[in-house]
Amino acid sequence: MLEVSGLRVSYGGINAVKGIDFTVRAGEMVTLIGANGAGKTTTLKALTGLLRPASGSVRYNGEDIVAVPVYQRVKMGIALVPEGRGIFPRLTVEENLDMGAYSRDDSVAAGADRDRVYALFPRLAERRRQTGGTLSGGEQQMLAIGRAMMSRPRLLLLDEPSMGLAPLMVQKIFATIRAIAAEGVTILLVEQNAKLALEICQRGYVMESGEITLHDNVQALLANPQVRRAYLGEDL
Amino acid sequence: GKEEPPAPKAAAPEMIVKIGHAAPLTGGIAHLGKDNENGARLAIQEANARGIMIDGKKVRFEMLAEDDEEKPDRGPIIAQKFIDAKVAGVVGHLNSGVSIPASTVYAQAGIPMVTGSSTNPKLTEQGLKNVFRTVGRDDQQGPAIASYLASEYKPKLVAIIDDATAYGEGLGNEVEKTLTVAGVKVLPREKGSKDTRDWKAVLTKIKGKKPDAVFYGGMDATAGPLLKQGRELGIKVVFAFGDGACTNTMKDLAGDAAEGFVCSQAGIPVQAANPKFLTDYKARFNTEPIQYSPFTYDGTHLLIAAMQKANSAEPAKYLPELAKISYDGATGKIEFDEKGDRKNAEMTIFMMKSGKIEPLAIITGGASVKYEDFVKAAAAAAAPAVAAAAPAAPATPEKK
Amino acid sequence: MNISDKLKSNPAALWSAVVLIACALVALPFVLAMAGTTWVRVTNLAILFTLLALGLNIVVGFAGLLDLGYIAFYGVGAYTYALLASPQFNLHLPFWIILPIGALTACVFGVLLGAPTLKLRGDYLAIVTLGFGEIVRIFFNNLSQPVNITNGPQGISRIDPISIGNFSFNGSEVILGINFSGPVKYYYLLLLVLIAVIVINLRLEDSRIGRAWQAIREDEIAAAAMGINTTRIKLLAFAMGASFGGVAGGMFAAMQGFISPDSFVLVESVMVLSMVVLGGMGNIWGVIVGALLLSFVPELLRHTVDPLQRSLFGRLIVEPEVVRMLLFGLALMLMMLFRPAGLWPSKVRRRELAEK
Amino acid sequence: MDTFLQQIINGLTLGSVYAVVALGYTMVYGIIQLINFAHGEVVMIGAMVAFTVIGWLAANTTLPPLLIVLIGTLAAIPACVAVGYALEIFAYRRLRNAPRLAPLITAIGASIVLQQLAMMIWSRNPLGFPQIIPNTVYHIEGATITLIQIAIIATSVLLMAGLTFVVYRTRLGVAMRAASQNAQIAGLMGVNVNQIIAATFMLGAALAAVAGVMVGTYYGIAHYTMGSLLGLKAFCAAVLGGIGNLAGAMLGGMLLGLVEALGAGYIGDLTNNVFGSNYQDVFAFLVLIAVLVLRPSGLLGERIGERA
Amino acid sequence: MSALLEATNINKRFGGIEALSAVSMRIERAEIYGLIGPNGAGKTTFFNVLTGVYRADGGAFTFDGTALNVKAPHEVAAAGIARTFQNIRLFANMSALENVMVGRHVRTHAGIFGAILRGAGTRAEERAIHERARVLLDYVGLAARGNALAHSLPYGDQRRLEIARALATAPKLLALDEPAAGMNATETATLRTLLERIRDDGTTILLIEHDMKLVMGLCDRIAVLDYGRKIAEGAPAAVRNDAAVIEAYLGGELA
Ligand SMILES: Nc1ncnc2c1ncn2[C@@H]1O[C@H](COP(=O)(O)OP(=O)(O)OP(=O)(O)O)[C@@H](O)[C@H]1O
Ligand SMILES: Nc1ncnc2c1ncn2[C@@H]1O[C@H](COP(=O)(O)OP(=O)(O)OP(=O)(O)O)[C@@H](O)[C@H]1O
Ligand SMILES: [Mg+2]
Ligand SMILES: [Mg+2]
Repeated sequence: MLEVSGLRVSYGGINAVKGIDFTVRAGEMVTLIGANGAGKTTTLKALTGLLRPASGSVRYNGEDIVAVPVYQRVKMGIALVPEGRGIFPRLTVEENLDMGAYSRDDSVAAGADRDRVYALFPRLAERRRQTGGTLSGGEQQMLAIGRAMMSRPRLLLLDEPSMGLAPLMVQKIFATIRAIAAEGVTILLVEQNAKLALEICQRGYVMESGEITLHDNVQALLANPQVRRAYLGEDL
Repeated sequence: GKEEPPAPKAAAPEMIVKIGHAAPLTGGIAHLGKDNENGARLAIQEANARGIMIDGKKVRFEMLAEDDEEKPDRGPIIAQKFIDAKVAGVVGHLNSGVSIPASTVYAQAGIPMVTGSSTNPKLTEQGLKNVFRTVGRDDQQGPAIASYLASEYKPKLVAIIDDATAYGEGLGNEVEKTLTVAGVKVLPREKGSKDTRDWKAVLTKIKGKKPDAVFYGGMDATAGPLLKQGRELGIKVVFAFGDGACTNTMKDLAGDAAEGFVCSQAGIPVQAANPKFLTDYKARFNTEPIQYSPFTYDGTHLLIAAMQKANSAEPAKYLPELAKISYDGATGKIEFDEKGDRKNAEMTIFMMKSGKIEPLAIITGGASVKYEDFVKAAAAAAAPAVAAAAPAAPATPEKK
Repeated sequence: MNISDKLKSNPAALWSAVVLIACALVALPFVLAMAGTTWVRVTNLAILFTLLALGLNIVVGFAGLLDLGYIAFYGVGAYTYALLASPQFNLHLPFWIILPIGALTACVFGVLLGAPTLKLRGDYLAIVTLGFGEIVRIFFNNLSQPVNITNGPQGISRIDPISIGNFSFNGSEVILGINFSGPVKYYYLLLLVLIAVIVINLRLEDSRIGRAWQAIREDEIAAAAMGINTTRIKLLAFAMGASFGGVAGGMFAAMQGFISPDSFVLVESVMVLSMVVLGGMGNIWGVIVGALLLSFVPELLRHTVDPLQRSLFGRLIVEPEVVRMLLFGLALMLMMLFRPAGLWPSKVRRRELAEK
Repeated sequence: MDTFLQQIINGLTLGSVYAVVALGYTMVYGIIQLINFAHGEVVMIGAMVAFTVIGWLAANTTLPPLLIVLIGTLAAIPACVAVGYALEIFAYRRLRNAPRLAPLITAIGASIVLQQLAMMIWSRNPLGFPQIIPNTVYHIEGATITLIQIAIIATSVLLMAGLTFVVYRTRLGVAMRAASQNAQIAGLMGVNVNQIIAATFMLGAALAAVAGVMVGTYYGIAHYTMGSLLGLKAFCAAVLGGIGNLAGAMLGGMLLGLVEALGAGYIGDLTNNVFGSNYQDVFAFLVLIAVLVLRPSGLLGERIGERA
Repeated sequence: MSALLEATNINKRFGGIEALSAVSMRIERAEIYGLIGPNGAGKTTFFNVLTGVYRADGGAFTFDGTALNVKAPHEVAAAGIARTFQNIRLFANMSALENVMVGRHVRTHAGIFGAILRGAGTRAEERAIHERARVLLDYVGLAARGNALAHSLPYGDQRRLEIARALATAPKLLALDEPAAGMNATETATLRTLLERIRDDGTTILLIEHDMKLVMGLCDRIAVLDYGRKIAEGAPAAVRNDAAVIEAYLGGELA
């Protein structure tokens, strides 16, 4: 579904992503883990078009989308839950969700999807008239995920969805991600909580200072001593 | 502009004499600035066409036109620019606020300046020997229109409004003084600004006080809306204006409401003095003169005439001639008093009649002559001999 | 690494550069006078505006407070000078007494403006400062009634020139066989003041206070959490900026000999702000470049548009003032479009932009 | 009492004019936090185009006056929309991510250019706006109100209602608001941000055109510098109401209009003529400052829940 | 010796939302005190009230033996409480070093005249600020990044920089709002070492965190908020097994 090759992204002079290759097959759950500043966010931004790659190709369903503007990629089925959530602070919770469905033309079905989001996150239903900016951190994260779901994505990119969430909520959100995947949505998950990520995904890539250094199925990665030391915090 | 390559020499030795003109050419009153400039330009063109000889040389006059942007701090800079370019004299500036700081710079260089539109008395009260004006001072014009109002309309209560500029306020003050002396009550002053378009609030307040006449010191661009709105509010009394709003544009701006207002202009009306100016101006610039162009036109001719008299274009040499000149211009006879102000500046009172301002009366030295009589007298004298029509009367109703 | 960094690492080069620049600055008025004394006057006015721009830079560039009424302080300084050294009240105090009084008065006005506006952010602050500027101007314009203080729109004339003992800055004078015209003398005086102001600015920027300004500009809540008294530090910025404006205003009144409210209108505030932004907000050298540029470009256009048209087309196609204004407007746009952080941005802005 | 009523009518009319111009500011500001300082100039262009069209029609046809004014307005709208679009493309688009004050300078530059172009096209002179609408005066309780005044007040209320509908009830509106808060994320939602911003500029410019016609017909004058002061006052009105907020622009405009009218009408009497109508703007600004000091984001401005 | 911070019956409402109701707690000197609870429980609000960003609707704080009459946030910093922010609030366009130098503001004195005249005292103080900032950068492990702009640092580094900046104010109480958010397990472990070191150097820490492994391993005592109320308080072991806490916050997973 997604084939990335030779992707290179830089900020001014700094190369943040230095020519990486990876693929995500339809229906798969893939995680991308790596230390702070490894370039994970940068990679996701390049996939959604928020950053223009210096070189390399991004093929989505066989089509090179590097030149496709951000807003059209949504219509193609790519959605991102951005790092830092990116809530519209002065839109209400409900309007935020509706923005998620902006690229869709079916308002009735969108309404149903909104109810689904509320069912998933009752806290959001309680706060539906409150503006996004006044939500607590965790509430915002729920909103961001809910909003991304509203576009009925086929490829969902998540950038650290567990950040700032209470343990109970983390479990809930990971369960939700799994449920979303079960509906056939392809998932690329960037996560600092490597243990959790590796537990729910099928394959994983490890990124280090702009390069992909490891790639395997999750069982192998979980067993890899290097991964355990660097990302799972285990003293071996 | 910089020195230009000299034109190909004619048979007689040629001399180039530069005359500067400065006025705002951009901004809110750019149209008046351009009008002033056109006046000066026309005069220079005429002089060149006439082929004037000075000191045995054929003179080609050249005009340097500058935009002073109405900004006081541009005044000295432009003055210096003219001085650097070795101008023989300057016509300008338009605004008193710019003329005053510029005048001291001209004075230091000994270059004469003649303004055709700075009416603030202060300009000539500085004691500078090089400053002249062809236009009346606020304290001449104000009394004229005020005494006309007082004698013709016999108001008991007059409202005065001004645009809070040096010109508008100055004129308003003079009108107020004269009216008060004449025993007319004056309402507390109301003010707008030179950009005010909405006068309704002020007019409503005035309406509540039921004055018998309204005077406004300001330019036509603000006076037009003021008049229009006054009539809309149902104020039926006479509106009077100074020269700033004594234009035909008032008809365009105020529509039917313009009918019947009175206003004053310094000098005698161009159609009386010099209809040729009107036609030439129109022919040359394809537009009607707006306001002060006859005064800058005269100012320019004055400089040239003084040079001819002195047979020199050296400022130091012709300045004394300028000071004691007597000249029949488009705006009547021009002589300067010791301050550089125009002596016995005639004032003409106009009224808007079916879309045109028509002269009603000429006022000199406090006496008012009906326009028809004045024209008759002038025709009889076969020249606009104003001095005859109204012998210099020292008892002017000026400030107490 | 840019030139200034290189110079810093080489003291000998630095000093020779300083000496070179100093000589150039001393010789400048005479060079300019060859092209016309008007250029000296233009330069003097440009220096005045540079002073203003540097003052405003403290408020806008350092502390990040948008001020659209800055010219009011210039006005306060100018009127203070005019009232204390003119026939208006028949006071003729010497300038070294008046300038500090002017600076102090402006400073008080700065605090007066600052105090109620501290809670406001961004454009709300801009509007309040704009209003303040207008209020001050309206008072200048109307305080001729009921008691005549400012002489209203008529302005105050015959203001004393600056003089030290018998040495007046007005009029020409021959010293050591060289003819110093009035504008040239003022040039040197202005240059001295400018240098002092630059030094003060440089020191302020690189100080505890300067860092605090920068911090509140970046994030006021975080700055407060770090123990910065944001109220005080903002007021300090307003006060400092205003004082510079006051000094510049005093000098203006003395040089000009006549002031009226027309010199302190909103457009002038906007102009000074443009100088700051166009040059490079927050960077002292950038601000100076901006001020000089916006002072000189219109004058250069004034001197070139007319002859250029004549030499190109043989006559005037479009009136020179129209072309001048058009070009000026376009220049503002283009300079900003191609150097959005200003012509010579501060380090911070440069870095900010590199990332985009 | 008729004087007071009259002052209210005066204030409301003036306020309506401010409000329509302020709506244009608020729209644009709302979406890209940019003071479109050239907006006043767009109003001026609107007035000028209408001046030309109305003048020509009045002289050369026998259409009924109201129709002529309508056609004039309809002609001014596309002209202003084009100018608004051009401003966005040439003056602002490149500066979307630039330091905040950069577009302020391009806006000033653009104003100068627009003014000069208008001066070249329509001359330096103040132009008498063709006064073809019979200025019927109605009397209520001793106060007067003209047909044009009624039309101005009604139009501005309608425009605000229409805009409110667009912004809060349509897809375009939500997209506008979303883009205003976080353009990047709005893009991620499928919003073509450039298009939305351009649309906002054009909408604002269309309002400016209407405002231009209003001002022209009401005051009977058009001049190439007429936009600056009007724009400034309207911007103050927008801020007073809470910039970015449509009802705020309306309220701010009305309030400013009323304050100016009542200020001019009553300061003199209240202060025993120590201060007069010359302090009307001081009074207006003091009210503005007082409001902002008490409510730092304007009367109806959204308090951005600044969370720490 | 009395407790370092004592909060009594703190109340805060936002419109209809009771963000804090009658929250009381005592934080002893040189301990690490954890504040946990579900999202939206009011933890950050407690910080905001404590540091003067918001005004409490009721209740009182006693800090270091005296009543904390918070008038403005900067006074809180001066009193000895420094904080970090949940959504990182660095001075984004200043370098890392400058960020920390700003932290020294509250403990230094040079004023406007000092800055202009630049006397010996001012220069010495400036040097000291510089010196201390370098030491602190080194302390949090950012010695090499001193010249980098704050916003270009990776997330984890930004968090550490915030801590260094807070430490520069020489606080008695360091209040950290989710410092480990966005860090992976290994980085969190490093952070833990840093926090322990800070505590051992005598600074009390109030810690909001959702990383249970960190909280349980690090804190001496923990309070749990839910819907603005304190539902539990005590040693990690006790809190972790509290039924109400499990129900509201921890869920099935135990770290
Ligand atoms: N706006 C920027 N300007 C300059 N450099 C940047 C910018 N944003 C990120 N970087 C740099 O690019 C590199 C990759 O950053 P990125 O945010 O992609 O990392 P990440 O893997 O998502 O890290 P984290 O886990 O902290 O989110 C880092 O070294 C970072 O410092
Ligand atoms: N400024 C505000 N206006 C309105 N409501 C607010 C405001 N600040 C916080 N709230 C509300 O108060 C409640 C507590 O918020 P707070 O940020 O303190 O939660 P928290 O415990 O820090 O949560 P998290 O762990 O998700 O950060 C939330 O429901 C939030 O929506
Ligand atoms: Mg990241
Ligand atoms: Mg929180």
